[in-house]
Amino acid sequence: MSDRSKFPPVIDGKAQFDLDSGKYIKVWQGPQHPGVTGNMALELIISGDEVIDLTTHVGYLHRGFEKLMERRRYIQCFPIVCRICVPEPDTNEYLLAAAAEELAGIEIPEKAKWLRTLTLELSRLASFLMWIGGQSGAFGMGTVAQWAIAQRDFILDLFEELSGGRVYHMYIVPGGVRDDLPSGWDKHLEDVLVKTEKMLKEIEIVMFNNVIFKMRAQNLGIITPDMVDKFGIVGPNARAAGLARDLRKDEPYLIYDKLDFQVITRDFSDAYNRTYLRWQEMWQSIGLIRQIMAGMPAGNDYHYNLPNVLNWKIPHGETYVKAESTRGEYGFYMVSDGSGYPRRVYVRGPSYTHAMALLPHLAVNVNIADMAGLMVSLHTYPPEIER
Amino acid sequence: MDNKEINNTKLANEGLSEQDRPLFCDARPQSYKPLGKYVEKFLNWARANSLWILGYGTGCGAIELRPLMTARFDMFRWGLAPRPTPRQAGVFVIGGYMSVKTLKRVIRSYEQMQGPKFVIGLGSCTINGGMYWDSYNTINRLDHYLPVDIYITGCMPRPEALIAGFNKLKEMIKAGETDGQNEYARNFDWYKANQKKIVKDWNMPDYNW
Amino acid sequence: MEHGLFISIIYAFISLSVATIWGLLLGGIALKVVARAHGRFGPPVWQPIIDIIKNNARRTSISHGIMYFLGPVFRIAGGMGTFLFIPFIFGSSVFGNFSFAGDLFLVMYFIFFGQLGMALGAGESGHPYSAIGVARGLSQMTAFELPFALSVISLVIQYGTLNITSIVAAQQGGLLSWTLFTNPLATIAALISLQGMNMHNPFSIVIAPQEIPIGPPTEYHSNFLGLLQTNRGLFNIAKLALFMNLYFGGATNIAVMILKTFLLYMLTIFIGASFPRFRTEQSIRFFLGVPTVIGILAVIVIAYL
Amino acid sequence: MQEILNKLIDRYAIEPIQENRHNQAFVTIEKNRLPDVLTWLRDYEDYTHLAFITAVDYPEIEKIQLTYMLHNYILHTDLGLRVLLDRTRPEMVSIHHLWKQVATYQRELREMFGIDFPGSPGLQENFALEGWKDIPPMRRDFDTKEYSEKTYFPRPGRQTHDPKEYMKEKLYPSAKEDK
Repeated sequence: MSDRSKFPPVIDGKAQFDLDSGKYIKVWQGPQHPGVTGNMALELIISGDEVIDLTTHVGYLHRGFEKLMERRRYIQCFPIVCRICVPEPDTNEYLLAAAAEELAGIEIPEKAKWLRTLTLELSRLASFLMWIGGQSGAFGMGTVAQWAIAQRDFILDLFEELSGGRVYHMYIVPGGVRDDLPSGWDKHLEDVLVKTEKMLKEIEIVMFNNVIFKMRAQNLGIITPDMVDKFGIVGPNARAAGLARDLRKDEPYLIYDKLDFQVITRDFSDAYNRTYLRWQEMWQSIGLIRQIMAGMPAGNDYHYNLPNVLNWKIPHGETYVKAESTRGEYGFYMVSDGSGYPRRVYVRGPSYTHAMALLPHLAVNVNIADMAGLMVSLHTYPPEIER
Repeated sequence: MDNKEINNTKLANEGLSEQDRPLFCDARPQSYKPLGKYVEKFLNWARANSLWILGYGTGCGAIELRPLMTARFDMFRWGLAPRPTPRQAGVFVIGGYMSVKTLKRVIRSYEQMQGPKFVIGLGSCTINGGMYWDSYNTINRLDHYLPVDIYITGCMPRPEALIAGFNKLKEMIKAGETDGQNEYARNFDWYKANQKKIVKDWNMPDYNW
Repeated sequence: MEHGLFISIIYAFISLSVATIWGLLLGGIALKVVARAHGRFGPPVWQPIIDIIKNNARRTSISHGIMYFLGPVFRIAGGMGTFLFIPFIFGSSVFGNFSFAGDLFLVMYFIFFGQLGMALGAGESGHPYSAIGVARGLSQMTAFELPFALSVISLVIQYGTLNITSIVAAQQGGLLSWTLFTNPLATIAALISLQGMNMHNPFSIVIAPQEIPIGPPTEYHSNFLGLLQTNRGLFNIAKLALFMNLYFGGATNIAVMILKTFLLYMLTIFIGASFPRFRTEQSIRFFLGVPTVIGILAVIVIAYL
Repeated sequence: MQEILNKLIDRYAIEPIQENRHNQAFVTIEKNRLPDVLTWLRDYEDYTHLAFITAVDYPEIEKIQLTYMLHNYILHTDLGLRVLLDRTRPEMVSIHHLWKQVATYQRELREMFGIDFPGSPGLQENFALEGWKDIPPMRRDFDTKEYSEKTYFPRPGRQTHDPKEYMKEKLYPSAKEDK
């Protein structure tokens, strides 16, 4: 728990410290810093080894997506939205499609829903693998990072076979998905899942049973349940604090109401438990993918025939759609004014509050050596903060 | 861009405050002459076989550098290695689109790198803006701000494309065709004018420190 | 040493070169081994040597003052000093180096010396990460010196000498006369502190690239970095030779030396590849705990039993 | 959902209401009543989660619309509160005391739309842009293409097609030949 009693007071959101007194050093972590995920900067004021104040600086990746979408037709928005979040692009594609479909009143075919869920879960698995690489790397465990990111590459291979793109898939389009599963894909998928399971078991041995990892990660960055609403914390960070909040269960979208799974919670949200919870969610994801493949409907009705998309006008309306990404509630707020271009698309990234409000709060009293680990354990991802 | 004679006037460092100005370097970058023919050839061979990449993921291109480091593609085989500090790194991989805020840091990092240094523009966004050609916050052409040795096209370029790019860069280094640092020194005023045109609050020294 | 000064200098030079090149190759092998643990092929074993050539050929335009330049010089002086007073190969005139009656103390001082010089140089570079790295490095060093010093005291009591050559000579009676078997407690304490001395995981907080990129040498580049890297090869081999001499019976020919240093180094590499890293205060607490107790026990057992 | 809307109508006499789905609704609220309504919703009606704050620009009616999206974790319902501000000098009451993340949202809105939130901490700091001198970029009358062409040295050779005509030409080349 952060204890500011021996530090300078905070007035108007700013800690009052005197750098000339020689008691404090200002250290920048980032933007050119290998421990920071993505391109963001942490401005740290440290006293000895202890962080006394942190300011998050973002905007290094600001591309003005929301402005760009205002001058693109709906169908032209699709290639750019997936670039908002690089490790997990499919959530963006799905949400833009879902928002446009809701406003246009389109009901997509059943098979398309299954295929969309499949890609969402696969990309969740890939994103978590990327993240566990960062988490172990932040504590100096390069071996696990190498294993996990190498394993993620096989999932990217599956995506490539499915959609033609390794990182950006552009597979989910309005009205459904682009194509059916290629033949033999299910076998490749099963191979990759088996390999991933094997690796996850090894990660448990190397990481969660390791006494040094426990020493570093336990009691680091504790999120108490009463903080969750105050800071707007969502996703695994909130679930580790014991709150069973998962949009897949609470407000089932696509076919999540037909799948059998339980919301995973832990009772104490520190870095160790958050890591463990995400590791469990990887297993859950693998189970869900298996369920989806088993229940995949036959036939090739995977796309609703849209009107001419180059002149596709969506009626006047306003909606907010959301989905559970690896980091929590990811949402698209779309306002349409009846023309062929969206009036406003707002992207609600879960990292926004985690990085901008929660991280400065948790960082106080933390050893500077643990900063990278703390930041990664919140799973912040800068491009969705500044879009 | 004409190759003018290098003028040795001091830099103004106008972005800095009065009392900070004496603390910073006001010398211009210098272009270097190669050493003797065979010595330079040997050194170029060593440079080509030990490329240290600056660990600065400036954009989404950084995500394909991670697989490049791991088992599947293993860039270490070619002597490529990531390096966390700009002083020790020799290759700057610009990972895709660059916002104005990042460009400012990229210029600082580039100027802190010690020569010979090479710049790889990764992705279409560095060539003509790519997907974000009409965005108000991303630059369109990287070569107006930094001397680029090699471009790798694509969005995203695959790791194989990156490896091909690095191998091409190696060939160029061995042949002595990478002259980015000298070009930057020769056309310093032109580059600075372009940089200052878009970086509005220039509160840093003009070159290095 | 029987021969004249000139010959001694030439021999020392040969010995230094061989040790440096073997040390750098050992570093390359270590990169390969770690890469195999990661599932990769890894760089070629001579990669460190290419890196050094390249680094020495790079240009520099930076100055942070005189101490900044002297830092790497002190570091390599420490490495050379450590090495030159350790008999590299027992009984060899070329690789015997300048062993004399009290060299064990001098070697232990030299292990400290390089780090202190580096700390001064890195401190003058003015980079906050350098300063943090130096603080971490020095505090961790004082911690791992304690079990090592206790272990050495135990050896000194056991063999009744401060001369490394005499200690090696006392271990020549076959496998069971090695310190490893005659004084296992001292060996264990020293091996734990070797992990810290080599700054491999879990004691790599000093150069942790994810936290403070990359610690003290943040500002060092081109020739300075080349010197530091050369020293890394040399200093590594010096430490390994010291441990080989003190605990594993020394080496009577070059093949045994290569085998023993290789195995000793691989031990630290394997531990390093499979652990995360301690925080500074955690690693200090660790060294002052079990390894120190083992060291004290080693002294007590040797002195009173 | 209907229950809370009825309560809102009773307490605050709010009109109009737009109900999207069974669990999502948008209501329009007067500017000065917003902190009151938000506090009541948060403390008594379990709308504890503030998903986001954002703005929509309507230059044709000279208004900027602010949207506050609340979520109820017990009923799983979304409630969007809309506030219409004057476009020439947009100013809104700051609610940074209600949720910790609000200060950042307000900082972003100040930068992107030029909306002022008096009293919000750190409001004048940069969020994503640095040294921005033009009109706030997310306003509808800011033309990003023109700005980009003016500022960033576009590489010559870019062609722009009307998508409709171009695709017709690409897909049915014979139709053109017939003409």
